[in-house]
Amino acid sequence: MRVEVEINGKVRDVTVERDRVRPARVRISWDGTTRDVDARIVERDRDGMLLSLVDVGTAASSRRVRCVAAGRNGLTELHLGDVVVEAVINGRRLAADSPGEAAAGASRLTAPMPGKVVRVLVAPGDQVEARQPLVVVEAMKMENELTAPKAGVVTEVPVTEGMSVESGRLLAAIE
Amino acid sequence: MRVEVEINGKVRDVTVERDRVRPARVRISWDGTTRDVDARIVERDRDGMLLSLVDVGTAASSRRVRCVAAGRNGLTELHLGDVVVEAVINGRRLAADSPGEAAAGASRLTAPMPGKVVRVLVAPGDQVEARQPLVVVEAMKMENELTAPKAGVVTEVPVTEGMSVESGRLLAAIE
Amino acid sequence: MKVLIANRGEIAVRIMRGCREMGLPTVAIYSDCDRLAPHVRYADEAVALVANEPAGSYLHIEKILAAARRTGANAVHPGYGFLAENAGFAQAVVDAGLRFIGPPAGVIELMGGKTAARAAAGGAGVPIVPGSGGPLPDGATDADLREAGDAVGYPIFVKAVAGGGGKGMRLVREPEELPRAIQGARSEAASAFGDGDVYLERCIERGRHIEVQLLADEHGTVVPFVERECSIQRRHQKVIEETPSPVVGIETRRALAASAARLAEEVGYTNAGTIEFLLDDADNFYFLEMNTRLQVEHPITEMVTGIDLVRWQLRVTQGERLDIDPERALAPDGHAIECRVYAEDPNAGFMPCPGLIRTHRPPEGPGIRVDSGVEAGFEVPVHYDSMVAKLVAHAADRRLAIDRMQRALAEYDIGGVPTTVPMFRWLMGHEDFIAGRFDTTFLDRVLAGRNGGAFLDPPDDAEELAVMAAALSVALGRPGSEGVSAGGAEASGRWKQAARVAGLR
Amino acid sequence: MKVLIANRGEIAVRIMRGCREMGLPTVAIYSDCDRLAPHVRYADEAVALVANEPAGSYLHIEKILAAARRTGANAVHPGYGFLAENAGFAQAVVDAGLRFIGPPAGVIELMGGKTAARAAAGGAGVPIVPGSGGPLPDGATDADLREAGDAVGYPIFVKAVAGGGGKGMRLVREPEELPRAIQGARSEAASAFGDGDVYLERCIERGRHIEVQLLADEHGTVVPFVERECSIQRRHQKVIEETPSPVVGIETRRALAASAARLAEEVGYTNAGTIEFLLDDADNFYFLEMNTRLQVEHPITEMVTGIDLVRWQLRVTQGERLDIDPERALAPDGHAIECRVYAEDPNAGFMPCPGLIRTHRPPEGPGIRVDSGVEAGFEVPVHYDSMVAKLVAHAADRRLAIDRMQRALAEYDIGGVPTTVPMFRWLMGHEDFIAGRFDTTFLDRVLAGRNGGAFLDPPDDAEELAVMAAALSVALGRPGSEGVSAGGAEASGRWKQAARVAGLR
Repeated sequence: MRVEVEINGKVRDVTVERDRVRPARVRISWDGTTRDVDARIVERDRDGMLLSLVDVGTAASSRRVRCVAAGRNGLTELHLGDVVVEAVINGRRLAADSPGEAAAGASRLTAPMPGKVVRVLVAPGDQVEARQPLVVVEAMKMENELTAPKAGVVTEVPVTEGMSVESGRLLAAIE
Repeated sequence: MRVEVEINGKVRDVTVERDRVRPARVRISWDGTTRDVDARIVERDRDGMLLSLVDVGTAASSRRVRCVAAGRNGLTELHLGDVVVEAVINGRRLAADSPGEAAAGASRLTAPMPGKVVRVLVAPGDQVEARQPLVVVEAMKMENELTAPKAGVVTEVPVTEGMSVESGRLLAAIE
Repeated sequence: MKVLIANRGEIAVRIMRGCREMGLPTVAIYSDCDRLAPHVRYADEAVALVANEPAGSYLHIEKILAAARRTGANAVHPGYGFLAENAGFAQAVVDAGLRFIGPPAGVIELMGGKTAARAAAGGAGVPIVPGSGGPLPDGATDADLREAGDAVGYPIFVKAVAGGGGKGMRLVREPEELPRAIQGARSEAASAFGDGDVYLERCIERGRHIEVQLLADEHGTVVPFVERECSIQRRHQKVIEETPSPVVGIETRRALAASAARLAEEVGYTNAGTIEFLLDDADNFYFLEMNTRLQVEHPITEMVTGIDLVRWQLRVTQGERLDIDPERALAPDGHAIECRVYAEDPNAGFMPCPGLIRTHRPPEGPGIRVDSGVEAGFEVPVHYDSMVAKLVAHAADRRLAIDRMQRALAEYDIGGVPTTVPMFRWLMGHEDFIAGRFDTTFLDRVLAGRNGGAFLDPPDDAEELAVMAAALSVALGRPGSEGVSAGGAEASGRWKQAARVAGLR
Repeated sequence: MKVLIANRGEIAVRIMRGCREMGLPTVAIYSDCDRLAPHVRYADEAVALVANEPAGSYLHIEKILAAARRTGANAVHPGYGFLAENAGFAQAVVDAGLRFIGPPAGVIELMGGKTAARAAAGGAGVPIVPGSGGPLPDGATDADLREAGDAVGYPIFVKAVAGGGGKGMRLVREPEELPRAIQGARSEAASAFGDGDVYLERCIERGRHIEVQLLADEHGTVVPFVERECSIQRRHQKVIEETPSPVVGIETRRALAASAARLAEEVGYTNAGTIEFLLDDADNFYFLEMNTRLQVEHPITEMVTGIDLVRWQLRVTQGERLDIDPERALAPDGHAIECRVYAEDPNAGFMPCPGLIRTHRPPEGPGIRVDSGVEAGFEVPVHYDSMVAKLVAHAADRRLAIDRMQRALAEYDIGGVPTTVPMFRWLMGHEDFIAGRFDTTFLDRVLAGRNGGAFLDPPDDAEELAVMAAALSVALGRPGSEGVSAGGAEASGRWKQAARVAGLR
């Protein structure tokens, strides 16, 4: 079986061959690398699966990977212990969410949850850097700084201090 | 919705009505008893579900019930904390496993797991009581006394001390 | 005694565990979005509050008292947060003929007022931060002001009496700068608040937040405990607590404990409470405030002293006498550290992340205690605090407790929402944390210095492993591999990030 | 040091936790049926043994050494059971140039032989059960025999030297019965074993199984710990352990500890080990045997002393010196109880129940430690011991520890296989257990007296609740409600039971 895996912007053409006698044993090859692995699904849920991989080639490394089919960026998330790697599998990615989008065109900052605007830090016309705080929203007992998704010029700030906002409400737009 | 529930040999005709506005609120009635309950599925797995029931009528009792669709006797198991109650729902029961079977006709005692016969305590022709130990099998580091499923006369003991037995192997038969 | 727990989450479950160990029946209350929360199932009885916003649910005194009436509960435990320090609630509970598991309403009222509490502390001979005591006289000469400044000691904060939000405030390090700073503060305060009065207060630099847990019964016995160190804070919110403090010696410990006990006796305190102090780098400590309730971080004290604080709250409420050995309460056995695990994205400015907990397997094994308020299948609501669990490690000394915490953090398998676990793993490896070199500004400073990088380096074989796992998730038959749900798309917009490899957990 | 753990289940995970806290890499080995066991995922590396039966897997010395060679592990921890007390394995590990985490092979060999161990104990001045010391002379007169009997003390066991399985054994309570009993035993022994030699040994009635954990380094330091009480046994297998013993006072504790340390010094013991004693009701104790390894019940000692035994095993193996305060090791902080949770059906003669663990949510909260060897999705194999987890409760005293254990047992949510949890709940409420009135025969006696009833009474509303839940499981849309799987039918035949309401858990 061939699977196209894109990680960190690099696409690999990966071949997975199952051993006919021991189906849990697979040979995985890509870009001149070959690994023989005993691969098992420990458990499945509707979002993905927990894999246990034991290298049965030269190494003997034992790894636990939780695969989440549709992660927070609409990509497949691979949880390697505490570290998460995101992958595009067979070119599948949610178009609206391609990472390229944040870098070009208009960007909208919306409220991630219901809350109260406690500070507005910019005004239309301001030049802002990526990650610069624009609005502070109090929610879940915390003051949360919401930051610019990209560098640019603020075109709209349709909220004022003290205003209650629903989830998804536009807080600021940048061009 | 009407459901036939048999518990402890007694069949009840149970009516479940869902509130149209609040679908988690149900009225359950049987044999002159009526209960208004907020009933939720906390989680499901392929074997059943975990229910959370809060009485919203006169009482306020909060109960957690794990329902296992096909329990060890082929019946529906209802785990109420540590206590398990078995139910036959809508007459569904695995015929081969009806509890009545143990009380009548020939009974076969088989090895529940692979092991080694360490003692044979009866011989063909012996009169035995229900629950009387017949054979001792060593398995999983333990000596396990396997007992008569019912009272009767031993007709067959096709194992000897020291013999290895596979799971399901006949150890004794009683008539 | 039948106990209604007027709270939710991990603390509600913690209190119910204490009740169950004493054979006391429990009543839970729950908001709509908490219907599937573990505390509802843990209780013997549960009453819906039919609302979500705190004002209509866990802060709604009438609904809570009605729930007690309906179930016949005759005692109310407020937990922490919500109504725990609301004197009106404590009084309403007593007026309804029920027992309030906490101090008398009058004591909550007294210690809730900053100036009254400070006055009570002063009256009990507990050190408070030195200051001019009242507004500086209007016509004071520069020499008068310098004299007042010398009496307080430098560095000094000039603060507007009517102040707030940093306006009308000046930090002064050198005596010669004082008169000009006072002048500036006066005019700023006058224009901001219409009141130019200012006063002086010593600025405690590199201060550590040190607090003393205490228990008090209704027969006059007060038992103070070994201090807790709570200086690891993010925006004034504690995120890691430990006991004992790495910098408090036995003499300071006894002095802290004696001060706390004196204050508690002075105000007629009963039940569990905590007195918070600021400790400077010369081992001077100053009263900050009193929390008239159980605290989030009470488990670390339980672990090093073996004393069950919730059980004692329940016993003291029933009129029992404290029979704790006071020396035991001051002699920690080993060291305990607590990490507050929040559903927050540490890589996105610690934004709270409500959402469905898909996997929850807390760590176990030697020296680990978990007090969690969630299970897999529960959705962290948007309406309350985002803490999902407290993870506590206990070991023979601080170094071993840190190693144990690292091990437990690595074991913690929580999926569905990002949590602060990666930040804790990073912090447990930070040389200043390990050395115990920190004050209350430490965490905000080091976080600000990180510039948004991932908290954890990916393992060496991360990319290779990810390639294999991604391919296998298809080859082994991934459910839903043919269609990514729309829910994923919706959620993702909130957390858009350029970084593709990140310690999100 | 890179550590291969030559074991499986909870103890393998426990040891790996200790290694991880010290930063030591770990290697797991696994049989075919253990491929999905948690210990395989916990380790950094894992090597398949390609077999299931112990002889071909966890007992196969060559395969284990090959796994160490393949992974570059330079130390081997044997855990308990399997090869832990196999002197040949310990020697083979050392011969392969690796460190064996345990005592020297020679000491394992010495203490593994009953008579040699008994002789060593006698040599170290440790009490052994009084007896005639050797076979009684053939031509002894009745008067000679009565004199020998008086020297041993009554009640007396007459035992065949070549004996076993109770043959050639007599219990004698009165001196006048002794000669006839010896005559009977001689003839029975002669016909059973071809050897009529018999000897006398005092019968210790109402004996309690008391044991002393110890640690010993390679520099001559031996530290004995506060005793463990392990008298709650089913067919000579411990099921509940606690520390301290409810009947051992401080003087007996010191005497036990001194005896254990003397014996360990006498035989040149190193690493962790345990000396088991029988304690009679007059506080006399007698050497039983020594376990030259870590024990199942080590966590209770860790909980009351705060000392990490596995960490010390690893440190001692690296040549480090024990720097434990010996007084601390003998002064328990509170009380700890362990329940060994087995996948067994307590309502069907404690038959082991291999099978798929479908749900596994262990208890948490104050004073609870869980060391488990399973997760949901793992199938308890038929090939090994059926223990799935150890549940430990720690509290300020024994009564509180029992209450806490009850609470934790009620919280334990384990589904798919029946377990011994209901029996523990029943036992924690048994008045003799609560009073500490028991000996090694207690559990078998009270179990035999139960006549197979359910361990737990159903709650008052059980039937009503069951009716509602059964109906709701259909009405709320039960998956699979239209077809009961064949797997269910197969499995059910094994555990057929007439009882329809039963505390199976």
